[in-house]
Amino acid sequence: CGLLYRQPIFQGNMLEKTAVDQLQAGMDRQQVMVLLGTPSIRDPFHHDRWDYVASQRIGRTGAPVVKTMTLWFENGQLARWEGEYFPEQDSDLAKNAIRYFGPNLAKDKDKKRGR
Amino acid sequence: QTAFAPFTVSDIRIDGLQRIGAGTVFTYLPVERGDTLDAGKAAEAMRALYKTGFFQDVRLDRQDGILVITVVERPAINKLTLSGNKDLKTEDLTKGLKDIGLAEGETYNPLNLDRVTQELTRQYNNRGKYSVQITPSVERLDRNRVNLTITVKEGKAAKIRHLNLIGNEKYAEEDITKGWESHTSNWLSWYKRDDQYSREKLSGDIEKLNSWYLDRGFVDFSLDSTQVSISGDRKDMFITAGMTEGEVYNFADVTVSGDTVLPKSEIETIVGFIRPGNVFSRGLLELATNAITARLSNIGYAFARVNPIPSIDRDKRTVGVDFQVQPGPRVNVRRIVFKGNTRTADPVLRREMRQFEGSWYSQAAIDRGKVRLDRLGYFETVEVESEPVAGADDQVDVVYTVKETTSGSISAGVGYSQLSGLNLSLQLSENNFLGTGNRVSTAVTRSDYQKRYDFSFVNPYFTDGGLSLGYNVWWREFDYSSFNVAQYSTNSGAFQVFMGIPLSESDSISVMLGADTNEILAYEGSTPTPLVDYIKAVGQRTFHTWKAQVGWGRDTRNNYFTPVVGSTQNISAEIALPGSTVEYFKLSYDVSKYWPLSQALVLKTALNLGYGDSYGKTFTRNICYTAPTLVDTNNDGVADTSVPGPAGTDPCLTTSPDFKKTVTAQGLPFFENFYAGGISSNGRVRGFTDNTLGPSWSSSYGYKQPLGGSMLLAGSVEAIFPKLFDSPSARVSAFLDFGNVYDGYDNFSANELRASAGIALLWRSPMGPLSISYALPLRQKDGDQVERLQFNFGGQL
Amino acid sequence: CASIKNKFKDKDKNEGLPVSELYDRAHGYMEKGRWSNAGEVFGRLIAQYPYGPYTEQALMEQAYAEYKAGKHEDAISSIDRFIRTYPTHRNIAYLYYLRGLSNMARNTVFMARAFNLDTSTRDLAAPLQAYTDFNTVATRYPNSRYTGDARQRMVFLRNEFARFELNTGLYYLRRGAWVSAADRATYLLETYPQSQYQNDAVALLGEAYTRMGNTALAADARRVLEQNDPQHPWLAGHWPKDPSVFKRLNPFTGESR
Amino acid sequence: CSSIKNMFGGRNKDKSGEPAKLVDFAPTVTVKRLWTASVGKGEKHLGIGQHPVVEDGRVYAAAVDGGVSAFDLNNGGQLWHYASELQLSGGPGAGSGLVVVGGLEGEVIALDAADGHEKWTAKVNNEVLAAPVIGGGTVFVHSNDGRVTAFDAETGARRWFYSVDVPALTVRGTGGMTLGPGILFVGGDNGTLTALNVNDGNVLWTTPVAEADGRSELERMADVDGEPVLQGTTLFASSYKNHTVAIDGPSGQVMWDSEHGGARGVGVSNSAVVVTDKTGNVIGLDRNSGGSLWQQASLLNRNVSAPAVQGDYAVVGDFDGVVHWLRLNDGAFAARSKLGEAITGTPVVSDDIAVVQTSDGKLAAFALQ
Repeated sequence: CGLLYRQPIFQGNMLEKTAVDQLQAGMDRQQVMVLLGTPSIRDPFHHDRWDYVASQRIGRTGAPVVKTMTLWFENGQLARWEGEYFPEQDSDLAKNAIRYFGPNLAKDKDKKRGR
Repeated sequence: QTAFAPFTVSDIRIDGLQRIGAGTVFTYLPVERGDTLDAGKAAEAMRALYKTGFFQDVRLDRQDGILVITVVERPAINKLTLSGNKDLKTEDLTKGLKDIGLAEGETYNPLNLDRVTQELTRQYNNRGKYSVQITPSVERLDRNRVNLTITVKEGKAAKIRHLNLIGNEKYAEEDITKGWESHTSNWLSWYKRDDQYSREKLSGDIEKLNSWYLDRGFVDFSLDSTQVSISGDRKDMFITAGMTEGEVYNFADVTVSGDTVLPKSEIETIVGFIRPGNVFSRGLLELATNAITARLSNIGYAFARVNPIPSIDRDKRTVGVDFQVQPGPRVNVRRIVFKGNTRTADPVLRREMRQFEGSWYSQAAIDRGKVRLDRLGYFETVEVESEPVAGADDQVDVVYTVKETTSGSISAGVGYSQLSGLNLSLQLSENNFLGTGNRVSTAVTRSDYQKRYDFSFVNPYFTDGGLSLGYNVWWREFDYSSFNVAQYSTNSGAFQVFMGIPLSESDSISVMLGADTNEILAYEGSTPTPLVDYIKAVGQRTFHTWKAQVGWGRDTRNNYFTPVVGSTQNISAEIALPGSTVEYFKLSYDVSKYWPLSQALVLKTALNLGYGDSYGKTFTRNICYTAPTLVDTNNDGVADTSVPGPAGTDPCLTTSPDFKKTVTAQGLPFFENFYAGGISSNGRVRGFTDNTLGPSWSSSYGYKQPLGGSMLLAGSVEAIFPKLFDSPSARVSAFLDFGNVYDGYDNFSANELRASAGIALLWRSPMGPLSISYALPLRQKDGDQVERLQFNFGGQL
Repeated sequence: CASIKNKFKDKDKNEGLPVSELYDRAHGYMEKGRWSNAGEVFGRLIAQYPYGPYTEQALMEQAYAEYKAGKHEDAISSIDRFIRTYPTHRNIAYLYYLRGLSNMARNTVFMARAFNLDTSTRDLAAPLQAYTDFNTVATRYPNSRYTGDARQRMVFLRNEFARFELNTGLYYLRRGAWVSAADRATYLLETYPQSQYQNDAVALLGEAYTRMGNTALAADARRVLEQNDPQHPWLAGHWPKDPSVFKRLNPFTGESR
Repeated sequence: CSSIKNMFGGRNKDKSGEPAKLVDFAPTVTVKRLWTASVGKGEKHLGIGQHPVVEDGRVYAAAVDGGVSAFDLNNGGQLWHYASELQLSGGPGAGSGLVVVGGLEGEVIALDAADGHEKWTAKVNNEVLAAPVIGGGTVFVHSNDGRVTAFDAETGARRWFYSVDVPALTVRGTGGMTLGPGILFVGGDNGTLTALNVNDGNVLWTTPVAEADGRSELERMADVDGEPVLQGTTLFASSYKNHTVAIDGPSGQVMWDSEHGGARGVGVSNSAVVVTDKTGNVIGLDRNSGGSLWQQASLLNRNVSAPAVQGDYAVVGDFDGVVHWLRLNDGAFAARSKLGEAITGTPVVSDDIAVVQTSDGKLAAFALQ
């Protein structure tokens, strides 16, 4: 029933168009990592395949929306990549963060947080 | 130690060993048979053996080819006694000494003793006790053992006699030092100890002085000298601080630079509250930088840093600020780890999380997780840290460290009294039963006048999404209830099922369905006549009710036991469904809000309303009755036996000869009335005995019995002082309670409201929450039963 | 009230006795199962006779007595002191083994067995420490007579850690956080290979991929599972089963599902 | 149970800090109290050790709450009174027709010695506790942050300043100063004695009175708070770290040093140097060699002030407001007189009259028969 509150669930990486556009075949794993960050799924049985999966489930009804961007490597070099990813949505995510999760707690001076 | 020529070691012999085994020495010795031993290696061997800490003296000799090591073992400590220490507890000290290596059975190393004396002096000096004398003494025993005694003469703590700020033209010294921790002796110092000098307190105060001026525009404020001096006899402290205030500066234009990730205009709106022209303030700058870092850390930039670069214009006395944003990498959370939950199961904590593993870092979600754990009431403290993952600069593990505490109450009692004979009672309520997060409470009480069996169970996470389901069932037999409520006894039982549906992070709906039966035994002489008439009007003693209840609740408090901010609200409607013996409904609304006025004061305002009425038919009945007459059967002149009169005429009409009166039953049934007064009823007015406020009925011999009422209005304003006790499990507050119950809203009159004021202590004891209050009635009418000191164990807060 | 305390336990009844008598008294307590008294008397023996044949034996038995008396922290500190003083003692392996036992029993919930609570879902700090202790016994003293039992306990502990990972993964699967579930399964396969829950982890991985719509990886996971455990219920489609409604409404069933 | 014990236990005063009872003795000299006067409310427990100054037959005294007054040395008649709400804690110092006093908020006020009218005022940026020194047309003020500032005596314009570095923890009070021929000798809170050229404040020499070493801040305290005493070309100064030195004025060479001493200063006679240490012992040293002659130990823990020399007696005051006279040759008690509140300032002796100021602003002058 649509009444029950379902907390928003965000999963996986958020890729940026500018970064994905800079992908070129032949890059090694380290260069891809610097560009896109650590992939969320590294299947233990496929060492030459990285899946940048991202999923979002917001609101009270509906299944999560999943978008996967898969990269294949051949002997250590990026061979091909395909898939889709969520478009840039940083600003409205930032706006809604407080609505989803409530206000940030005051940072207490002595404890460094986030580091 | 002779500097001998290098030689090959054919064998090694060790003399002087007592406690330490030869094997032990060999493991630490860097020399083996067959090595060539030169001066360098010999020195290295000496150092290694000294490093073990076992030996007082080590000597290497050579007897043609054999390396002879003579050692003198250090004595072992037989007994270690500490005396004269008041400020530092003996347990903490012994533990501290153990870490340094001074414990019974350890080897005694004079260096450690000297280190300990110095460490203790430093700790006492830090507490302002400058005239402390610590004298360690070593007593030699046989078998190479020693007894250690450390005598401490603490002396009095140095008192701050004089605190003088020089150069503060624009602000008076009293205003500046109001929030300081170090003060000159004042009437509160015996308790607050704020006139005791300590270096940390003073450095904290100096920091406050800096931000006092920097928050008011004094960009050039400089603290020239802070002078701490002590009197010759080390009893008095004198603190002077010289400063130059400089001029007040205003803000010039505010710009944002660097990679702001979000559109620059958004960031500029965040810092919009700093408008050119208002007075410069470092506090505002911090607020702005925190706001930006918080916004960025909510979308994955956990290591975002913002540095405000000021550009000061001396002659126009303005400060332009450029916020330079360095977002750092977008970070993912790899794993969420819980520490310290030795009793609570992992899913109970994990289901409160709003941040998920393998997803981008959101500071708001992580903070929400901490608040939700605080609100469970299972933990005294919850700390959250994010630790970078080795080898991946864009991944962190989020670690929640919790400190578990009692999350329920247990009380058992066996007693005997003439009034109630043998009485046995067991009450257990546990919000985190066996660490599974389920709320279980059961109560068994048996005595002559009362039997009670309750059991209730709630699983707050029946579904993983947070839908809670629970049931409770009870059977009670009351004979002349002892809650100083009206004199009647009841046998009642109920079975209820309830479900809670979350609507949002803080709102939820609760639905309850239940059936209960309530048999009431009223006694003509002692039970108040309105009650007897009510039962007579209804015509039967047992009341069967099918009950349904719907409620809406909102709870935004930041902590379960000691909230400082947020509020709780509940509206609920309870209906006795058609087909019940009496069809009635009860509406209730309660709200309590916490206003954090300052670090040391939180105001709590609470209001509690209740109203009930019946919606079914009104019962009327005529009563025909002839009183029994007293007859002298054994004609000894005394009328000793009563002969019941004839049965009432049926159907009894107002015109029947033995008609007495017509009785009606309407409105809320009396056993569902609201009560007010005391500490544990739903209309809390402390200072009056429980449940005694509102309408009452006195029997012929004048014993007043409260009836409760179908309308309740109660509220309180409470000033809470979180800082008075430094432990999170105790809380002191001063309160003003008011309230009363009325029979229906037309009898409501404001000046019937009772009021009281007093102080209350809430203590989370290992056995359960205990609240004690001492209150003086402010508005009371004669006949009110006053009870100044009251306490309530295990109840709701 | 310190003085009252002294009246009952007269402090110095263990002072000044010959070492053998003290040792026999402590040993007497051990036979009678009065562990904390035994531990105390051993303590006094060590303090009064800091060296000699009795002392080494007393230190070891003190640790054992404290372990049996449930004072796990004291036992561990006695063991550490022994290891520091006699690092090459012949039955040092026993000490490390005892240290593992104390760590394993350290903070089990009071009625854990009575309600078969799943200790793997509580704070794993102490069991992890126990694992390292048993590992020391198994690697450094391979032919000591405790190595066999130490290895078995290591396997048991590893399965506990693996079950914790699996349960947490299942929890995330139910919540619809499929990436979290897949990560937990991968972590289990990489950190605890050949654990009892190896196949369950592969099944969890496959289920997460299926729900994620990643058919390629799901098919590969299914193929791997078919080779390793053809009868696994996931292959037939009825795994993972949600906890029964009865279990969720009855507080006394414990939760080791 | 231990906490209950603490609550009651705290009451028993630990005996170590108990001030010694006064021992009775046969007085060997009779003391005549010439006059007493009041200067105001005095310093109470601000721990300044404020004392008057005597300049050609007049006693000038200031009190933290009571302004500045001038009295005739012999009959104590009040010559003039300068009222002020300021908390005048430093001095006064007198010389070349001026009386200069310093305040707790860094004020410096110069008054005309004749009739006490205000000539000029100036400001330093910390408390002035030590008495200003006037000489050679310049007024020298040593403020609590260790800075010595020189003002022109006529106009109060600032000429130069020199900063003595001050350790984190010091004994209450600022280093006293004395004028030599063209040289200003300044005691420092860091245990040193510095000689400054009067005209431009350049440092001629700096000699440590006591080494400021030790493990804790407390052990490193070595303040030289009392005014150094110049006799001929030798300078005598003493430090809190139980150390007294005689220094050759022009060169700064240490002639002798002794293991006894105290922060509040020295009393020098033609043959002896008298000091009080921090526990209250009064010690007499030989003036030429520094060897200790005698020690008067029955004033223990009575917070004894620094001694002054009156004839062949040493005068000290204590926490109970009692003035003691000790014989210079053997340190025995010679006379005693109860005055009133605690005496923390060093008595001032001129033409064989000793003037003592108590911490509640009472002045008294004594002469010996």
